[in-house]
Amino acid sequence: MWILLGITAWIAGWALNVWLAGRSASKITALMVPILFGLTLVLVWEALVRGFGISPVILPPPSAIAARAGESGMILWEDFVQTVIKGALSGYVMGCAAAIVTAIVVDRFDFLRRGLLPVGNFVAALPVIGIAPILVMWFGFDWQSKAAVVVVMVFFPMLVNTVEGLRDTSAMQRDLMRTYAAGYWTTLVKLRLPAAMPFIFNGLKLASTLALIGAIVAEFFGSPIKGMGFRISTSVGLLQLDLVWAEIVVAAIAGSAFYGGMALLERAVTFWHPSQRKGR
Amino acid sequence: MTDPKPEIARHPVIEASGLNLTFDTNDGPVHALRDVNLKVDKGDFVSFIGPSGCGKTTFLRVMADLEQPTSGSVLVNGVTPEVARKARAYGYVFQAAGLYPWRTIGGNIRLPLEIMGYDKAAQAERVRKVLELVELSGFEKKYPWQLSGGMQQRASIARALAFEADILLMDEPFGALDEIVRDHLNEQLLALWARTQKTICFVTHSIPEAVFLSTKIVVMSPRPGRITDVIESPLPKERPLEIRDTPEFLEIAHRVREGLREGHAYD
Amino acid sequence: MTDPKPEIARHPVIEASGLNLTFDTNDGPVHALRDVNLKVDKGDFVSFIGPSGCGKTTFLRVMADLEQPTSGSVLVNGVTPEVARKARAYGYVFQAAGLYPWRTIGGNIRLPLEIMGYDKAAQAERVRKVLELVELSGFEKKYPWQLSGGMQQRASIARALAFEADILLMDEPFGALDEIVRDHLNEQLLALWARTQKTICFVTHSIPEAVFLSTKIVVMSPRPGRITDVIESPLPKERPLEIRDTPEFLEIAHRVREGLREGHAYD
Amino acid sequence: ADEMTVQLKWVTQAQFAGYYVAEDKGFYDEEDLDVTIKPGGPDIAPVQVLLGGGADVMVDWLPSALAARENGAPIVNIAQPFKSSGLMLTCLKETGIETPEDFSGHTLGTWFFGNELPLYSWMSKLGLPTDGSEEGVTIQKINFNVDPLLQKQVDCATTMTYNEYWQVIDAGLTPADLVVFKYEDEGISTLEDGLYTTEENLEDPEMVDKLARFVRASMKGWKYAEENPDEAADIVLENDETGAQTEEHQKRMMGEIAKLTEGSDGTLDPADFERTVEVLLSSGAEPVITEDPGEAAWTHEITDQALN
Amino acid sequence: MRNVIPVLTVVLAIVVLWYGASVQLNKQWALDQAARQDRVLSTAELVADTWSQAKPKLPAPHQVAVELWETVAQKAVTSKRSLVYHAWVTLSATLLGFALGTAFGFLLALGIVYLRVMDMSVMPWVIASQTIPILAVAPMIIVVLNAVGVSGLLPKAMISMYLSFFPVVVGMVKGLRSPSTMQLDQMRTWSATRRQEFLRLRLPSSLPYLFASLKIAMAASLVGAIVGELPTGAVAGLGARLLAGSYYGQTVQIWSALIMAAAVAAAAVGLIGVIQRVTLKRMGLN
Ligand SMILES: Nc1ncnc2c1ncn2[C@@H]1O[C@H](COP(=O)(O)OP(=O)(O)OP(=O)(O)O)[C@@H](O)[C@H]1O
Ligand SMILES: Nc1ncnc2c1ncn2[C@@H]1O[C@H](COP(=O)(O)OP(=O)(O)OP(=O)(O)O)[C@@H](O)[C@H]1O
Ligand SMILES: Cc1ncc(C[n+]2csc(CCO)c2C)c(N)n1
Ligand SMILES: [Mg+2]
Ligand SMILES: [Mg+2]
Repeated sequence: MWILLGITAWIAGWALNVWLAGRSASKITALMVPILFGLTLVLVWEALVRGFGISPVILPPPSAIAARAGESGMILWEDFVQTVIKGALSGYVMGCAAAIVTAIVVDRFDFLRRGLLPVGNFVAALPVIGIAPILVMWFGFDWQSKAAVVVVMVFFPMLVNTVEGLRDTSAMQRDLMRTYAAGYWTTLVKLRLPAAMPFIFNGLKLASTLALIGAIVAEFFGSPIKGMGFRISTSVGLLQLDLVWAEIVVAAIAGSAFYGGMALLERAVTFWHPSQRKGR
Repeated sequence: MTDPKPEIARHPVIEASGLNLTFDTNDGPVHALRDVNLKVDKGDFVSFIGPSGCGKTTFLRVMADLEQPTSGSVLVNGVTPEVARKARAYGYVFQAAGLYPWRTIGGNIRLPLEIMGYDKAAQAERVRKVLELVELSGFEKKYPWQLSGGMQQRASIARALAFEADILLMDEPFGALDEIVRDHLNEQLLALWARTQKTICFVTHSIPEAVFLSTKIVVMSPRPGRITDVIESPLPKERPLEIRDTPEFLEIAHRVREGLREGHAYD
Repeated sequence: MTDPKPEIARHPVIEASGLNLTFDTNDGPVHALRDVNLKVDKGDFVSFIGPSGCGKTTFLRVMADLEQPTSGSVLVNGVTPEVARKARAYGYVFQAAGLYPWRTIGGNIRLPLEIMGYDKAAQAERVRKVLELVELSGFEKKYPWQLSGGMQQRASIARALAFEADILLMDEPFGALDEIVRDHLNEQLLALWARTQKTICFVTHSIPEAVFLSTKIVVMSPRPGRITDVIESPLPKERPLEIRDTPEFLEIAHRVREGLREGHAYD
Repeated sequence: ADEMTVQLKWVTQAQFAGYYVAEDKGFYDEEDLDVTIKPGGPDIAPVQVLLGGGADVMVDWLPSALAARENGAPIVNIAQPFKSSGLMLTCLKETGIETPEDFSGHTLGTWFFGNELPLYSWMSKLGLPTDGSEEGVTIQKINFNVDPLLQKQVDCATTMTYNEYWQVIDAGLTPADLVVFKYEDEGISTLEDGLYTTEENLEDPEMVDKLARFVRASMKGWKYAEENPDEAADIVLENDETGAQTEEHQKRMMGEIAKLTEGSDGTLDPADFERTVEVLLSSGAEPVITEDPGEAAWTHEITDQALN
Repeated sequence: MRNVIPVLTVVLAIVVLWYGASVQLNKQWALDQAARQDRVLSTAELVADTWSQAKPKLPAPHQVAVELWETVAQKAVTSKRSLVYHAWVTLSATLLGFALGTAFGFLLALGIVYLRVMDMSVMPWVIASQTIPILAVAPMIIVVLNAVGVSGLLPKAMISMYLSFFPVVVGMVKGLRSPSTMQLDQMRTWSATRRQEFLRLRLPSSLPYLFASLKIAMAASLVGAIVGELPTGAVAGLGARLLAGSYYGQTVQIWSALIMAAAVAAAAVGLIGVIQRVTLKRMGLN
């Protein structure tokens, strides 16, 4: 019965979306379609869990997760502050700033670029789950070690993007600066940094999801007795899967919002870039 | 410039002697410039014409210190191009408009003024003036992509005119424009040149344009890039559009065309 | 095409009547084409000339079913552009060369042939022939970036000629070429046209080019984009380059220039 | 032979010697069982594996088993090979801790997943707040190793008599540098390594029979291991896939384990069960169980059948 | 090759910093131990001690090198104590997951590019999916897959796939949309079918994006395989080594597993780079 309901929900949701997408693209449909898609997914999930009688300690139904989220609002908020605000955000800011500064230095000295980028590639391939315990050992249990993990995670993607961006000026744009006898710093501020913005935002968007994951994963390897990663890892042990999923939902919402915020900022800053302009 | 000038009394504005420039590429060297000699005096309007790849752009770039000659020398106002560049002697209009997309038209024109440290009021005044000159008043707040190709070209010309450089280097500035707009801008440029006594080096593919504008026409030829002819124009400084139907005009045009044809493989 | 043709006996190749096309943009509608009427007969060589933004490209795109008119109709060989497109009636040369960088020159020319299902031998034969026509034999194996801009243009023309479409739509095909090369290609195009009896629609910014090539010159004007004049050329089909100095030629050129000037804001 | 899968609570080590010995010595074969032993780890919740159908029996600790039960997992204790608890709190002597009264102002590291509850209930018995204040203690979650203690990030850390304690010793500290508090001695011990299965399995007579045979063979394995600790350790080592275990450590561990299984024939002592529940309910912290599950959470059916 | 000297210089700088950091991080333990034994360490002794501890906070480079040498070169590759064996276990899951992820990402990108509904509905959720901490969900995925009878290599590969499909979707959507309007219009004037348009235009022009994505996907896939090893009993593989090292405080073992993981990733990514260069060269792109 429930399974049938799930299939119906899927078909109905999809059909509705096809119909909506076929209509003229307004702001509202652009927002409605993904929301409907998500709702359909949730319905199907609920139906399947109930239909197959899956134990709540393996996969709880969305209704139970929502109920739990309602009950444990305080815990979720406290964990959110610890992980997202203290850990992820501070690490994100430090990591991205450091990467941009490094990129400028690396870009200035070609020797460094050729030496650092290949080695950096290798270092970036080190899996977080290996690095996190080490950084927790070095920087202690509190948010500082989470920030450190985030710094390590976001640094390299950000560096690569910025270096790439700083090189993304056309020869003509640079020559123009030369004919004005503009110095290195003037060229940097007036030409190369603005031109690099699309790449920098690419990096910032990528880093926003990495930051959150990094902070949460780092908490698996040591944390004070609060934080989203802490809650997830300990609640699994206690089979409170509804709480685990509530935290995951918070993480996904926070991550998507973070990403979306960056995308909006990108739109505001790089409005001039062809990818941000509609039509021609 | 029909009246003879005392050549020795002052430095020529540009003096190239025995200039060679070779690019090293994977399939061997490309001789972009071979033994180029040229003298440009103050107030000259020099056009460069020649088949694609004959080194016109390269020559302009050498003058502007954007490219280093392999041998020979260029002197600008008696000093090296580098010194001249640092003294901000040039206004350069590139082959494509090359406006910065993140700045408005006004912002683009203001850019060199900011770099050169003009104060705010002077910046605004100059921007207003050059925009008027190229007939773009009212577009100051627009972004480059909101303008048609021709308008972008004009904006980039305005940018080069905004700060008063004595030497204007223009690389096919009117390439993307239709005949009427082109005629109009030709007249404007001539008027500006007559008024300000700038020295202008101008690259074009159009023979009538070259003849109409110049006091001196430099015909170039490729492989290796070299100067094959330098034609001093006998036309008066005052040039209405109708001058293009005069026999003198057609005569010079003919000579340029012949020079050009030699540079090509056909016939 | 100086001899009068029996207009009713056969379908015109292109027949636009009451054509309107409006683009909706953020700052309001842009009237790219307003009440356009035009008849093109088989074997005509039609040039479109007009200021930037007057709708030349848009008109060509409507003919090729790349853009849908807001109202009015276009018939191609008596059918809709869509049917004609599906019947592969067009060869289209775009404003920029637009070669695929991952295919050689030969591969690029072969591409439409592959799509249209020609067999291998026919493909090779046709590629050879058109390469010869645009004087690029020997460059078949080269990649686009190994060619100069002018050669790329010619390759893209060759691509449009390779499959024998009856209608050639060419959007400023010679825009980036210098005068000499341009003259040469003009002659080639005329010869091809005379030989094959194709119908050609040709956009250009050059008045002499339009007059030299066409049997019919369509002058357009912007805001809204519309046809202001259609000039039937009295020039003979046989046209040596020297025809450009004849009084008839200059006459027509003058008329085109006048028509053009009206479309501009100056004087 | 009947197939059977057992999910362990932790990685392959002498803690589970009884099962490996039973397998290696053919005790399972004797009972006509074909047993697969799945090692565990920090990211494996045996209950999930059990309910997901990945195993028929699991080894788990009673606190986490009860927590799972309260969260909707119908699991039941069917045997209890471990009589006593190996948990203890190990403190660095240099911190000045000598008796439980000295805890105030210090940081105590404990494992979570339910293991923190006995500690909380101990602290509430001692009257120490756990909010990190000066008069109270700071409870710190630590992972399953002793690095935080060695690096002095905590003053005391949870250790097992048979494993982590010896890692501290191996790292270079001597027993004289340490002070230990065994949970067993402090009256806060909870039941460790028991065998659990689902209520559904217990309704199936065939399965009950299989489980009884399994428990019988396993207990035989345990008794063999107690008597031949060195051989048992060797068997464990052979079964270690990671190649990370050392002989010295496993032999020592087997010796300690033998002390914990001593005195159990596999039958759960209801008194021990009651004590565990009481400790859990009295912890005062965020409770993992809110009510006494009563007799539904254990059964003697299997052990009774196995021991006859 | 002209990169050799800069790279070596940077590596050298890192090694020097590393040795310095080892002293800094390990000296506390050395001093404590000395204090417990009532000894006083000279600077030389201190440095020597920090570079040779059994369980250092940060092992010195040569300790890691020795461990790597012993576990890579001096053990038969089939031995459980050989790092090559463990690397292979991880690599096999990585490659399978990478293949699955690439295929899935590719299909999704196709859907997004060709179906308007998918374009509008799927992308935000693809992004949201990547904000879920995989380490938290991995055990559940493994259990659920186990419950439906999937076990062995596949569950690990699924987690690799989960991480690796994302860069492929993003890159391929961008790549498949990279042909210019003019190129698409050309195809229209020739009235090419959708299939022809895809094979002859969209696919070739997306290749540079594809390769860039594949490199990221490969690295992500390796992380996924390691994460996936933890809840499968962590019996073998580099993830298992990391974990086992962590229970027993074997920092040297952790670091050598880490370095091995990075080397495997670098090699796999390098291989894609080679394929990329060969393919693009054959296509005449650079
Ligand atoms: N950076 C470079 N590297 C190698 N060869 C170059 C470079 N720049 C120019 N060349 C070559 O030098 C020659 C002269 O080029 P240049 O750009 O000066 O020609 P041009 O006369 O300006 O042509 P056009 O009319 O097409 O602008 C050409 O053959 C060109 O291929
Ligand atoms: N897709 C579009 N959306 C909105 N406006 C458009 C679009 N395409 C063309 N236009 C507008 O329609 C008008 C006609 O454009 P079109 O490209 O046909 O001009 P054109 O005559 O070919 O000019 P050019 O000589 O520069 O090629 C212009 O004002 C242009 O801005
Ligand atoms: C709920 C819960 N889950 C896992 C463990 C981990 N664990 C099980 S046995 C053991 C001893 C290893 O020497 C350890 C660390 C635990 N204690 N409690
Ligand atoms: Mg040039
Ligand atoms: Mg056009």
